[in-house]
Amino acid sequence: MKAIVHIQPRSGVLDPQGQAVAGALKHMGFDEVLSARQGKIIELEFGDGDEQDVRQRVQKMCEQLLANTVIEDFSISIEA
Amino acid sequence: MKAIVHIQPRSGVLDPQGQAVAGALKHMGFDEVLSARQGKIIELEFGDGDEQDVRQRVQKMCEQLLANTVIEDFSISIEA
Amino acid sequence: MSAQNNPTSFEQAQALGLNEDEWGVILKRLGRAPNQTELGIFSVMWSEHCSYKSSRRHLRKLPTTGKCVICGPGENAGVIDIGDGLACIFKMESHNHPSYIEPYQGAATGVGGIMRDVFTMGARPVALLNALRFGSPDHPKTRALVSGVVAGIGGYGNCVGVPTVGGETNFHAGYDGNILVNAMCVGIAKQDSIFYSAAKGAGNPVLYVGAKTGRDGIHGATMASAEFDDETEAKRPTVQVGDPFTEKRLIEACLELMQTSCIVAIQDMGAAGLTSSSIEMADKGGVGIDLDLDKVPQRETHMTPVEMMLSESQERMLIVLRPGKESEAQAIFEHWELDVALIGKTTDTGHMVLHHKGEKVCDIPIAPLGDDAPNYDRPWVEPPTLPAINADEIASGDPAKALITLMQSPDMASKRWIWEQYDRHVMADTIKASGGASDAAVVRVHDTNKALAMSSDCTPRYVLADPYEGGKQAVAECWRNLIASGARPMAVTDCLNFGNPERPDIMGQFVRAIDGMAEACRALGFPVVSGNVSLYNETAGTAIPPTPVIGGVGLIDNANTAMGFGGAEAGDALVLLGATTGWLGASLYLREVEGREEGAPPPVNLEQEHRTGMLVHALIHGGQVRAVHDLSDGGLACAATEMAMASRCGVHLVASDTLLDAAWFFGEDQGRYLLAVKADVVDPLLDQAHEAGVDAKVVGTMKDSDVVLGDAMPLALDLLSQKHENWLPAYMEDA
Amino acid sequence: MIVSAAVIVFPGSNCDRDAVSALSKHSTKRVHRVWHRDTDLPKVDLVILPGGFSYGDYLRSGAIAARSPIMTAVQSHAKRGGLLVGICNGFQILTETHLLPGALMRNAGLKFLCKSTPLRIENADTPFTRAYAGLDQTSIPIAHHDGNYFADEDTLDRLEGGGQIVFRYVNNPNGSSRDIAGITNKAGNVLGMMPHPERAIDPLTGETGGLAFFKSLAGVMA
Ligand SMILES: Nc1ncnc2c1ncn2[C@@H]1O[C@H](COP(=O)(O)OP(=O)(O)O)[C@@H](O)[C@H]1O
Ligand SMILES: [Mg+2]
Repeated sequence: MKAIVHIQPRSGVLDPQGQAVAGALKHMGFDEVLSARQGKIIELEFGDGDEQDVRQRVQKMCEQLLANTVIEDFSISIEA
Repeated sequence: MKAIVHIQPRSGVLDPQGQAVAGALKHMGFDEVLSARQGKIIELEFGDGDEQDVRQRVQKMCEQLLANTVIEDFSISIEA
Repeated sequence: MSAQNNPTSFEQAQALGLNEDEWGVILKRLGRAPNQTELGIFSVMWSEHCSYKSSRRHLRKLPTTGKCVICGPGENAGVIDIGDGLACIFKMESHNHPSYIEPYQGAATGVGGIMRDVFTMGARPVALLNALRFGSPDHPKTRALVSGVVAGIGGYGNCVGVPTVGGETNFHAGYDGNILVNAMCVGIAKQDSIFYSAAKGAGNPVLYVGAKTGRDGIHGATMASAEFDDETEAKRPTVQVGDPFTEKRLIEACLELMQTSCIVAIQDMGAAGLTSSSIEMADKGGVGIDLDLDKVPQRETHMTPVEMMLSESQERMLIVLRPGKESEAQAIFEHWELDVALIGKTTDTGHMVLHHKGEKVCDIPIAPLGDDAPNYDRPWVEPPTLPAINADEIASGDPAKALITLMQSPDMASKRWIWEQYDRHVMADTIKASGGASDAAVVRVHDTNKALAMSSDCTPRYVLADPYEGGKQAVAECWRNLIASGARPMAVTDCLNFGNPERPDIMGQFVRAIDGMAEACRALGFPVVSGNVSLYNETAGTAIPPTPVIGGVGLIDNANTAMGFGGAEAGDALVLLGATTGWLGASLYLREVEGREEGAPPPVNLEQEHRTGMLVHALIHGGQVRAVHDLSDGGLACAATEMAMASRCGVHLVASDTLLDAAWFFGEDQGRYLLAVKADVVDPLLDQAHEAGVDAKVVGTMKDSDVVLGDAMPLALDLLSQKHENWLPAYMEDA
Repeated sequence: MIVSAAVIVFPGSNCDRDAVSALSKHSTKRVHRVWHRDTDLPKVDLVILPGGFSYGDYLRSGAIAARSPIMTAVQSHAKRGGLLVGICNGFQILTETHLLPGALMRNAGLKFLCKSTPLRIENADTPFTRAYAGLDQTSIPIAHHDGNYFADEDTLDRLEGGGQIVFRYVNNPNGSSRDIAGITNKAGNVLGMMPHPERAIDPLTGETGGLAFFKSLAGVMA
């Protein structure tokens, strides 16, 4: 089983990386891009297990380590 | 329209970040995690447009800027 | 028996870069055709990168001994005596090809690799330098390469916590398809705990430590020995990714282990990874080695023996232990959370034997790998002699305008954008680093009052114009930079970057540059203790300008006497030491102002060089000078301007009564220094110079806030600084 | 005045030696180094979380170190009112531990920056800064990639109101909110700062703006 954690700068928090990406794309002629945000993806591999259990544990991992909730939001998805 | 680009270390390429995350989770008692990989996610906002066109342009952006194809793989998904 | 034990063919060997003669030697020595693993091992060990087959006989010409030398070339790095029971261990290495393919990781792993060469001998790395050559600023790839390389060097060194204190950066179209990334590391060890790589004695356990082995950079060593073609970029071998966090732990763990009595021999896994480290250790120790590849920590599944043996995964070391010390050693690496495994032992067979999944997959005699390694006397031709440029022919335009042009030219402009990305002060011993108004970086020897000075130098346009004089000049300039910082020059390392040695003209550049280096090193008492050769730096038949980079180290007995060029004060007189003929051939002025890359480069008179240097050293330590700067690119006017900017005080230079403005202000005659001294010591100083047989004259004064060249329009120092500072950030930010 | 101090060593710390030697030269001879896997702190008056790249700064700078075993003891030390300082990576660890509010994000210019930075001394009435009293400004070098201080407006107002902003950049190099270079907690016993005072104590190696920091700890008044 695999959990995919998607971590993003919270809205309202400055995202210098995203801004830089948008700026660079504009400069390269991709001016249809209105804005960009950059986040992180963490993929965690598990052995077999119950989806609900895994989700709960990953929720804990996010709160305790993977995301900094002062500046980041996270979401979790599970793949079999 | 929104494009989501998911960028990951190519398989076989060392991923020190993922390793550090896996190690830290183990130390914190989450020892069911077998391994971790860390990647990037970039969300691009567009105005209205044709999905196929947008996808093609984003493909180009990935090749030219967003991903470093020497060490990274990317995938694109489009949301209306 | 699995397929990997089947005999290979000559075609397979050829595909790995071996030629017919080399194949013949293998057949003879083995009495059979090698299997896949064995062939892989021969091919990397006999690659240019590992065997130095084109360069070995010429490198022998370099002087490698001297009073201060504890260990010259042949080990992982050179070792010199810096007194009080301490040694300085240093080396420079190239990571050119990987940095072109993946600038960030290529440069980062270059820094990691050179640090391992230094700490593997027992030294704590204390300083890093980097010598960079990029293509023309107008080339579409240059900007991204600069940005990636600089970020990679910083990313690695900053994280490990070793200050990057100096370097050099040039731009020239000759590097468009082949950038140069040379990194130098300087470390300090106790003389009584220096570690070598000879694995003497059979029956000793072999310990693998560091990161796991993956399929990284397989055939990196053979890649570094082949020319690029347009397809190379498409091939994209698995690029090594650096992990400075692991390197940092590896340094601490190895230095800790070195305080025990566990180690017989130790060696980092560099190019050709496990193969070259195990074979070199066994060969030097005169023993055989048996390895069980199943014990090697692996990052990926289904790795074949040849993949494991050729992998260039980073941050790994091989250690031969005294028997019985296994658990003591392992405990240290476990503490630092590093992978560690006993993977074999030394034997008395003289063979390298490898086992994998119950099969013997390699059995080759070790000595022939070294003894029979190809050693070519490649044909070479004497490089053509270029005519000297008659300075009188060159129209002297407005020197003020020329000064502005030069100060903001890519090679001359401030490299602040680069070095502000480097942690220059971690370890809290940096006295002078990039931007510190000194010709050499100066780093205090921790907990003492001594300091090491270090500098890396080469002027490729001189070497291209005349490899012999250019080779001499690179050594002399490095020596001069150390002298100007108040140091006693001790010894050098080098990194010889050239094109394809199979071309006689390129081989001619190589041979003659070494001749020049050797002569200068001898004359200046500046032995070569380590170095690296990087050949095949060419794309589609076009070679880079020959670039033999010299990395020098000097000693300052009292750190408080370190000299720089930022201490001049208003009212000081400027004294020029050394003779000026107004040499404009191959000068920066000729290239940047006149648009001509022509002429013979300035010759170096080594005897005069030495005499002038000794005088400068004596004057600095006699406390008579406030600022010293050597004259290099851009000659007198540029050196004086740099001194003025660093001292925050204007400078007025007089015109010459014999030479035209261009020749006098911008000529690049060698062996010269500019000294700022209090007005009342000028006369005794001129007398002292006269006695020493060194040309000396007063050429100007420090005053107000303008730079004035003879009768030309005064230039505001602020304006010059601004132009000098702005070029690189403006270029980089114009993304 | 402190009598004894501990410097915590994480894997990847690289200013621990510099902190130890600055402390022992200018603050107190009794300095312990404590490994991050230890669970007990020796009884000390001051704990320093030094600069560096703990765990390679992977995931987020300071994030993994903040979950090290020793941090439980460090937190109780702070709760008891013991002095606690995080320098650079140490500051990042303190925000990750929530001993200090806010977060340190990537520099606005996205590049690592190593340079001397003039600082305004905003509060010289702390155990860490009393030897700066009477000075408006000092100068201490920075060397970081993630020094861009962020906190929401309420938090920033509270910091401002409570005299918790100790140092501000004169020329903001990294995009920090309100030019913040160093802050304390509400109780005033925990300090985080991005500049490196341990690198600014010797005229031979550069500037000396950090000397007053170590003198303050030694109990010297301006
Ligand atoms: N790649 C680099 N890394 C670090 N410092 C650099 C680099 N390139 C240039 N510098 C610094 O810029 C200054 C000027 O360099 P350079 O003109 O090559 O000096 P010199 O002519 O005295 O040898 C020096 O302080 C040097 O250390
Ligand atoms: Mg120069």
